[in-house]
Amino acid sequence: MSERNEQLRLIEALLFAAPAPLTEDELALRLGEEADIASLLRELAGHYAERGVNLVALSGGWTFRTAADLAAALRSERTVPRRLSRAAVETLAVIAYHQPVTRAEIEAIRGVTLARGTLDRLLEAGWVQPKGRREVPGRPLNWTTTPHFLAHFGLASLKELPGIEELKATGLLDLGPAVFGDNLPPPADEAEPDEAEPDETAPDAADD
Amino acid sequence: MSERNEQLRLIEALLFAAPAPLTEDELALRLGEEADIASLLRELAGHYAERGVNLVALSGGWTFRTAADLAAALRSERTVPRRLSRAAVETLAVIAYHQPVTRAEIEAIRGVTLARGTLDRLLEAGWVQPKGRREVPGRPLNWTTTPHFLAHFGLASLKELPGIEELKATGLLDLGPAVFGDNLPPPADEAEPDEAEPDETAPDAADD
Amino acid sequence: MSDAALVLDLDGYEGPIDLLLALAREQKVDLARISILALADQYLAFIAEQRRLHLEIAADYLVMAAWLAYLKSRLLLPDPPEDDTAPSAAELAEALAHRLRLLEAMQRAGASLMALPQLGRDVFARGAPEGLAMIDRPVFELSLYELLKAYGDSHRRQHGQTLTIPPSTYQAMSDALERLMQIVGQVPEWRELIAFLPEEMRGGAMRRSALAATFAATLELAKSGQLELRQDRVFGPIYLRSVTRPEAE
Repeated sequence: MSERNEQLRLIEALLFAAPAPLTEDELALRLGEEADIASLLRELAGHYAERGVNLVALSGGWTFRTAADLAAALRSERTVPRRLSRAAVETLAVIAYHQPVTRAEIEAIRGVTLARGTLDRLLEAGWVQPKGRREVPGRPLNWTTTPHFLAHFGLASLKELPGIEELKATGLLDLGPAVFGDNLPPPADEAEPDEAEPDETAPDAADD
Repeated sequence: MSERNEQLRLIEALLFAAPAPLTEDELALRLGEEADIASLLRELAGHYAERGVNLVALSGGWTFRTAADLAAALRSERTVPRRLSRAAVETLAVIAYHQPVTRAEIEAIRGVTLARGTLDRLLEAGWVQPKGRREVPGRPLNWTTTPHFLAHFGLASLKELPGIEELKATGLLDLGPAVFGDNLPPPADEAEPDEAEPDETAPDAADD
Repeated sequence: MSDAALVLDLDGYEGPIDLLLALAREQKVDLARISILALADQYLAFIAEQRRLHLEIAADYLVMAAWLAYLKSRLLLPDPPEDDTAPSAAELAEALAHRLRLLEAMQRAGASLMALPQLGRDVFARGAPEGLAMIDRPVFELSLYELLKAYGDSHRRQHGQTLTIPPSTYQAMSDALERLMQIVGQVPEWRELIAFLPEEMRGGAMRRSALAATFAATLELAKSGQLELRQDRVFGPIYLRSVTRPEAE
């Protein structure tokens, strides 16, 4: 038991000292193979559950974070970060829930073309990234969220996106012909229109 | 008591998130005048006393620090491959072939004085060691190779080092470009000339 | 019409679909049971009001208005029976409804995302992590060859060595030509050029010289019409054979 206590202390110290989340593998390297890392983390998380600092599992591993309910008290003197535009929030949601998703798909879902600054903001925040190309004519870029996105919003994985199971169950994550059929008007231009990019064309024009 | 508990949680979170130690005055500003900061800090320090992380009072204020007794366990080693300078390799070769050999002898054999760091690097690599002193004026140190040296090069004993005649036979002592010598491996670093080592000076004394 | 409650300005909307969604919310019914017909009416009325107020209307909103007017007429008339492949009016309406649901789902999802505790806004990482010290332990890389080579360099520098340059042997083109002349009429089939190198020059450093000389000689003979040359690919083997029947001039 005393050995387990020492292991707990060491994990606690490692996670406090580490500048980034540590995976169970990284912890196992430090503690030795015989340590039951999962059980130790569970116990430690339990110990911190009600405290002002919590032990949380993120996509990158385990780390300590201040308790979410203290947000208001902690925020008082900190500068409030710039708010995202509605377009940026919607675009982020589309990328997060539909990834991998092309620019044309984002535009089809939102019904407007993407203004130049919108993706830039999300890229600048480090929340989205282009990842490979879709093997369709024009080979448009696929967009996905980043590990930093998960860390920023405190998510262990994409499965933890709010309401994603329900959206899946109700078919609202299926794009299908309803969006890409040529029976609806094309996406409208957003306030600041984009120059047409040759490899990312909007869905075909309506043939009504 | 519940209010005190909330105060404890907030202090804990504030100290955790702060980039520098917080003074009691700074904490009082955050928690309000009615909070008994000193008592709260005492309780929190007590809670963390036996843990892997301690609450400590530094000159500037209060902060969390990993427990001092875990310092060694928090460090970890990482091996980094390094290459030796040409001077060091030659010096090692001279020691290997002429051991026991004094510094002055190494310099005479190589025709250059030994730069300060050269032997240090070989010592750090664990390949050479001083072994006794030469009974001549000045009683200089004798240098030899170590068992680790043999192990590194897969030699059972020093006798397995090829002799001068054998080196000649393999062409390693040949002068000039070995145009027709297809049987040799490519030169290790021809690109880096010997003169690239500025701290090697011409022999200052031709004594031996 | 309840659009009086809406801002009479299209600047507040992220495009026609967003406007439609806002109008649909005005119906205060589940999007699953929305009346697309009523929604089309609302939209058209909204656009008409904009026109009446002489407010600028972006083309996209007008495209949608035209499309909705078309959809409305389709919904009110029976589907033309002759075309089975074109979507029915009900299918068009459902496609639009689905699209509204998709956008609404994403708007809700975006709001849910933003409501999550965010790092640096709501929750904080440790402000001053000590870091995990990593002690670098150097591992020196040196092969026995490098060691011996270094000793050789050092030894040579100190003891020196007489550099003897052996007389270079090479095959002159004239020699190769002479050789080939003797056999030029006796090669009816394609054979590799390599086969015509002097026996003693087929290996080692002389090979290049012999190959070059022999190749140059074959070019000479080909030029004078005594040999044919063939190479199937770049850097591939070179073949030669005799020209059996003399060409008529």
